Amino acid sequence: MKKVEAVIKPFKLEDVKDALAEIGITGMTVSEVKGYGRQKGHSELYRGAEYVVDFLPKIKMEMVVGADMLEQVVNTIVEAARTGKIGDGKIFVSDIEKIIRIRTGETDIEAV
Amino acid sequence: MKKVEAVIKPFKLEDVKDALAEIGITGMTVSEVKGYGRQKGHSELYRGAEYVVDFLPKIKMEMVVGADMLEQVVNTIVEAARTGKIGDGKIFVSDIEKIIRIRTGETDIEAV
Amino acid sequence: MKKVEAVIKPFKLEDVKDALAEIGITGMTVSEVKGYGRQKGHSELYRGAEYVVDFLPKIKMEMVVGADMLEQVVNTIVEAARTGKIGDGKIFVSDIEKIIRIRTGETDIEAV
Amino acid sequence: MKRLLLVLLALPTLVFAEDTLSSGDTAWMLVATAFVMLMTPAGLALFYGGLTRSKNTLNTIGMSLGAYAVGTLVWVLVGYSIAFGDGDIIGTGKVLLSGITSESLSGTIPELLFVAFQGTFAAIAVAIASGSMIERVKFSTYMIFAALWIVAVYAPITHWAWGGGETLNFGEMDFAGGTVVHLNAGIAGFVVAMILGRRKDYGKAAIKPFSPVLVVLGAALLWFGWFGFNAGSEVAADGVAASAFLVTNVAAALGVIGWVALEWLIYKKATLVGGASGAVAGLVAITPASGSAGVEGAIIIGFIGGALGFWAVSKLKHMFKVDDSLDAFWIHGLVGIWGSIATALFIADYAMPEDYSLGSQLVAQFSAIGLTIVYSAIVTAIVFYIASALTGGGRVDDETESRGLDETTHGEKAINL
Amino acid sequence: MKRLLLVLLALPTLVFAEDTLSSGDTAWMLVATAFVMLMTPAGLALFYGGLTRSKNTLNTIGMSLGAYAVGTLVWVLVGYSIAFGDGDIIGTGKVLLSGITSESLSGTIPELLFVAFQGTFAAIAVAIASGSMIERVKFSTYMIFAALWIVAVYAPITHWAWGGGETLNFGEMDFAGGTVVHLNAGIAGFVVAMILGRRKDYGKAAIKPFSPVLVVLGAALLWFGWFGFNAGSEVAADGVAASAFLVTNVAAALGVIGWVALEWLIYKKATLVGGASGAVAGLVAITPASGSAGVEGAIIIGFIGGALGFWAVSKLKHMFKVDDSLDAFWIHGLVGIWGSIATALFIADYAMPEDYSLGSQLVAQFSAIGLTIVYSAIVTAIVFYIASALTGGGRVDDETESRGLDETTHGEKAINL
Amino acid sequence: MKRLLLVLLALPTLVFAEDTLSSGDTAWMLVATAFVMLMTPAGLALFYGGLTRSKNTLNTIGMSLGAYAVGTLVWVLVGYSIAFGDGDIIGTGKVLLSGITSESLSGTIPELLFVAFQGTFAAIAVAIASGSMIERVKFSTYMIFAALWIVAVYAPITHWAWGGGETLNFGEMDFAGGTVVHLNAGIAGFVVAMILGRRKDYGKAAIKPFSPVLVVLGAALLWFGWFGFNAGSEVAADGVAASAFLVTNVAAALGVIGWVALEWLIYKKATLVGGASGAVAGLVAITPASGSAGVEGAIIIGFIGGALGFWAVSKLKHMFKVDDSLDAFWIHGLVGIWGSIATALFIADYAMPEDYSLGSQLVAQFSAIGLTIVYSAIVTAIVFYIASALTGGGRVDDETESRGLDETTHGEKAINL
Ligand SMILES: Nc1ncnc2c1ncn2[C@@H]1O[C@H](COP(=O)(O)OP(=O)(O)O)[C@@H](O)[C@H]1O
Ligand SMILES: Nc1ncnc2c1ncn2[C@@H]1O[C@H](COP(=O)(O)OP(=O)(O)O)[C@@H](O)[C@H]1O
Ligand SMILES: Nc1ncnc2c1ncn2[C@@H]1O[C@H](COP(=O)(O)OP(=O)(O)O)[C@@H](O)[C@H]1O
Repeated sequence: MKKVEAVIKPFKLEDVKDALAEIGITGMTVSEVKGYGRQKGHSELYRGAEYVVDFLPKIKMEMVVGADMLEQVVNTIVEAARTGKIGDGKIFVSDIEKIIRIRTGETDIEAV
Repeated sequence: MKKVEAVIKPFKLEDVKDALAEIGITGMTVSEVKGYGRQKGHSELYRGAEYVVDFLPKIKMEMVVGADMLEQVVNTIVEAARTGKIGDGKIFVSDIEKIIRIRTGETDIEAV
Repeated sequence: MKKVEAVIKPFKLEDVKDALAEIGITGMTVSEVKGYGRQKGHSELYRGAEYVVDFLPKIKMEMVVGADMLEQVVNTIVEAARTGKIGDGKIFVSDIEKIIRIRTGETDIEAV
Repeated sequence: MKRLLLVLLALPTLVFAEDTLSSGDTAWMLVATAFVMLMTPAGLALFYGGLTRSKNTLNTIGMSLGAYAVGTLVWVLVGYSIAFGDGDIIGTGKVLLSGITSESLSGTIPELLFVAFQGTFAAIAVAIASGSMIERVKFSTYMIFAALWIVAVYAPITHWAWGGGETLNFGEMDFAGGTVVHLNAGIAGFVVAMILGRRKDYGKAAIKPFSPVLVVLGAALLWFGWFGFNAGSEVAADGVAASAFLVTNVAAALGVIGWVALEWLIYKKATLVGGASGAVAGLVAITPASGSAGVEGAIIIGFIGGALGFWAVSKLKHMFKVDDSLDAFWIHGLVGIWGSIATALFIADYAMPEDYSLGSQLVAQFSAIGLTIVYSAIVTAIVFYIASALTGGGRVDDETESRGLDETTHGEKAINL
Repeated sequence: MKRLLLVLLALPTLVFAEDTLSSGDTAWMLVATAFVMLMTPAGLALFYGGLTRSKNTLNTIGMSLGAYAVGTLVWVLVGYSIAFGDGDIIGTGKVLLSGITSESLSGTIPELLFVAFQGTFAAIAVAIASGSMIERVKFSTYMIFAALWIVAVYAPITHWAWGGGETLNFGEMDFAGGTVVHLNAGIAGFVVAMILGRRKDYGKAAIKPFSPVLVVLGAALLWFGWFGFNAGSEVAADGVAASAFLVTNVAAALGVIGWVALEWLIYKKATLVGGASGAVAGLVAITPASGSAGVEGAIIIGFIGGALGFWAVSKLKHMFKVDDSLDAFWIHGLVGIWGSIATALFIADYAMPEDYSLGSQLVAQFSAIGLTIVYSAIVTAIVFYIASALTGGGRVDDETESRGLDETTHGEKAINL
Repeated sequence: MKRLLLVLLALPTLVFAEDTLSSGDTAWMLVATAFVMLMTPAGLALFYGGLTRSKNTLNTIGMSLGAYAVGTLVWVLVGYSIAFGDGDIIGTGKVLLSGITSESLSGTIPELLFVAFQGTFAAIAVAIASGSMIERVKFSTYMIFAALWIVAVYAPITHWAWGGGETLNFGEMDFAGGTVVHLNAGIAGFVVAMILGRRKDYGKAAIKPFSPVLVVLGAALLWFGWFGFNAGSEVAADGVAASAFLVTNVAAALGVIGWVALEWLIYKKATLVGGASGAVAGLVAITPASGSAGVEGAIIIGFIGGALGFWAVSKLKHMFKVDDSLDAFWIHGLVGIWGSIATALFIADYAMPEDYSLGSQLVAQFSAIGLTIVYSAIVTAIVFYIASALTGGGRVDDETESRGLDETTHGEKAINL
């Protein structure tokens, strides 16, 4: 099984989730993160002082999928999350050794 | 060394932490995440309009443990986090190549 | 490619980020987490009742780097994040199979 | 001798009202003015700001704060003169409060205080209208609009209703501004919402309010301030003010009950946003009637006000395509119409004029409603087009809309944890 | 001639009080009523809402808002008649304010205003009691309880103390409701907390307040409103009102100091929740004494009020098994008893009645305390059982309790970032 | 006969002011006092608390709450006696309000009310100064400082300006405390900021305010309370109070406009923090002039006040090395000086004294400014060193500073989600 981590722009979350649902991915875990990259932050003001916010709000999606689904999942995310502008984010793929579903104790591919 | 990631129900955090402490696991990192899965969200109201919240609050626990402890850790979490109802969450296990303790520079198993 | 996850003290974030920027690491994803470890939490009061907060605020930095950069990155973080006091945090290294830059579709080392 | 004196002291203040300052009335009106002031940069700001998505909360609050600042300036410059100067169709002669000194009286209170009191009404009217435009109107456009609108829409309508104009005064009973303020503002909001078009994700994305805590706090402050609004409209601390106070309180309470009761029946949920909105709806409904309704009237007016508000935003609204974002029209406009009608229907025995005719009173109410709708709709549109033109278009670009105006226009975030 | 007149004007208003409306007194009472109103849906709502865990913050706020809405309705329907109608054990004759017009006076102010003023007391009393029940009582049960409690518990006790009843009036000095409102509410809360049982995780989980910021803001608004509560209880803008205002302020300040000083000594922490709670404790303590205590008395009453509150919730409370969640009993009930005793002990020279006997006054204070405890405890229990029965049990199910009532009952979240 | 009486009633209250209580004036002053009270534990607490980083928000709020509590105590103990007792350089004879009863009058209002009113000024002055010290001053040091400062700095300066002292009264026009309260507090804050030194990360880390929502709410409550501050300083409900009310409102509005307009020109952003700060700057500027300026004056005074505030904190401040964290000096001190000068420059026709000489008035203004700066600077420093010595150093250790005082000193967090 593979773990796909995608860092995307916050307002793309709904689109990506819907696109993944269409290809049958219904399990995922999402968190709010801050990203630092080529995309430059915006400036904020504090009582007449301007400062640059270099961490930008991003959404990290994590989902573990069977190896067979990997390519489809990655492509789906890329398509749904792309705006073509800098800061669209990245996808990281890594290996997962084992999955356990807490409720049932099922493991591995049945637990996805 | 293995990394154990567990996505659990928020109100189970204390129980799981205590159970892990009993088997000697005292290092872990926890974050607030939102989960999407079989468990359906609840509906919220906004001025007379009902909408479904499909991301549910979950807690993600991450801990890196020696390979020898892996099974015990997983079993402990499953036991402590289980309610038997849908949405209990999942555990993912993956490989960690290296650990460094920042304070001392110790590495690997001593650093756990 | 390698994924470096560092759990550090929140007030060290700026220093670590700057130190990494100096060695050319400009992509990273940061999140607010709570840590549980040897460092003991502080106590909070609630209307005359004292309770111990055992989860402490920490920052988790995640960055994926080429394998060649790994050592330098780890050393840089250790140096910049160390205070010498308990609770300085840890660094975990794991393997990443694949990276995709969403904007361009570039993969792997070009996508870092 | 003693007797005589006491009788004298008890004489109705009416007779000599023009001659003497009453410290009691002045005390009350100082406070009432402060109360109404609080409604805009605190009450409405939090009520609206709490209802908005977190990425636009500050922008929404800024519109209320800005409306109060700009409205106050415009009011002393020309607004008061138009509204309360001499003249039939339009008032004149008091630009920059010319001729008014600290000795000038308006009834038993200083005229400068009356100026301040009425100014708070102008400001809140245009702030109410902002609720229909949020999350997409340009901040600069809105600020210019606010200034123009008070001059061109609010001040003339006030003049006709309360300022001494005769030709366009139909004898409507509007004690504290149900038509002048609420219906007027509701119409203005609706018209601008139509011109602006809907938010890009309206009806698609789930819109989560930043914080119902702020919504309730805002509503509580509005309720508090509304005592100044309604009981202050008596411009004296007397039995009518007391009656207005009581019925205002009762109608607000019933507005809460009306809204939440229906919500509970239909959705099995009792929301705080609903309770707060119901309070506002009840308050809007009682506003024109507050000087004349009794407690039974207040119960009915408030309950129906709350229930109508709920029905309007949960059902009726969806039959229209207009994105009246925070429901300024439905809660202030529609419920304001109900209030105006109810004013003619529910009059306390003790407030009933001797020669009262329900029929002709209803005609008067509808005439004023009609005039307000037509005039406000047309002139609001004109004024908004001018404001848009002056600021290079009245709507923000798509990226700004999706990132939110707090970050883009104000460079700030509602909360930094 | 001039002299004569001035003497006349300076005559105490008492003599002719029944005959004449005073615009000064009316102005003050309009404001005082608004101040007390603000205490419930804003002051107490935020104070309690901020102390609650985030998953129940809105529910807690909703109980205050709902109590105010329902309380206002019940008060004008029957509460006022029971409390201030004619009769010895119970008042009658003023259902739906029958017979009261905008001309009716109550002393020097319109009776309708007195109705409104007293109504705000009824509402806050039952809202205070909600603090003992939060995080587990059903919202619907509480709302029905609130209505019944005002009728069956609050209105009769008020009648005995202030409404003209004689048989059950023991001559207690209770200027602004230390016994009538605070002790009464504290007892009611405690009894319901006993009936409901403890929260499942009470004493186990760390209970973090949603936000001490809201707690302080709530306390500040309570303090502000309390000027209306205490100085308003004089029902006139005079020297006694001024004295009540001053001692209220001093006692609140000393409450803060008393609580935080002890906390600092014992825990080496000075919490904001403690400071805010101390202010409330000081205010509770001075309430019955506010018409008679002088500044030295206020310093002692407030300081001990704050210190006692701290000691009660941090030590004494844990000797009982009752989960009085937000300490309504400890802060309003216990400290309220202290206030009643202190009222007899600390009387300013200028307020000291000529024939004052400390002994018999203490008997009067304890008699009223005793009656209130017994009556309130018994009838509260009865009334709560009725409310439970009408709503299919008074406590939410376990899942609702662990997920929180905001999500389950209200379908909302306190804050959406 | 009737005529005669009416003439009598209309006579200016001045003549017999010492003899008679006016219920109207008393009503207004009861409220004005409550309004000013609200400014400290609510208005300023939120304004400052919202501007602070989240890890120190509660500490900042605690300083306002604590200042109010301690200030109130110290005021009734000795502050009032020093400020308003008999004597030239220093007042005496009213320790613990000795000799004052509920019958004592101060003009047309009870003296006890005057005590309470003036006490709220003392408390807010020292709370304003706290803004310069936040995020590093020890809480205990500050609390002791607050008590000492009111006694040694605030009360004497008040005595010279308003309390009857003659030698050090230069005839400055300072209607409501521009110099006494704002300049004084600004200087005090600046001096302590210098003594404390800068925050470790000042100028390095991006300082994000906890919440602009709270900042605006705090400013709105300050604005509201300032009506009591300024119009209450007339100590009567009359035409001058009305004029003070109106110009206060106008200047605050123009302060918003002045600050935001400049910000928009320079940064193309219109911040809420800026709008709120502008309101405060406008209010500070009008304070000394509020009894004499007319509406045109208020427009100019407020606009320049806002613009000056912006320029001071965004440009001028950076030429100094002092970490005046929340700009107490720049907004209250510098803008306060502007207000004092402007008071002499902009006098409404109707308020212009017959024998007015601008030159000698300016001398009077500058003399009072100079005295206040010198005296406040020196004695504040002394007093702060004493407070530091008593608490083992006035600054927290480095770890406390970096973790924040909320966690370390108070054991609490501003918000627990
Ligand atoms: N090497 C990396 N490791 C971890 N996260 C990264 C890395 N590079 C980029 N990111 C994440 O991806 C986001 C987008 O990257 P950025 O360089 O701004 O734009 P783009 O994806 O268009 O190249 C960043 O904000 C950060 O969260
Ligand atoms: N494939 C997955 N990858 C990542 N997270 C998952 C995945 N499937 C489930 N989760 C997480 O586990 C939580 C529980 O899953 P759910 O399907 O709701 O119930 P159950 O665990 O009982 O099957 C989800 O809310 C989500 O956070
Ligand atoms: N085994 C582990 N797995 C995951 N996170 C850990 C582990 N051990 C420690 N951590 C994280 O590192 C932080 C610091 O660890 P701690 O034991 O307190 O101090 P130190 O790093 O000085 O040994 C913890 O708060 C926790 O977030």
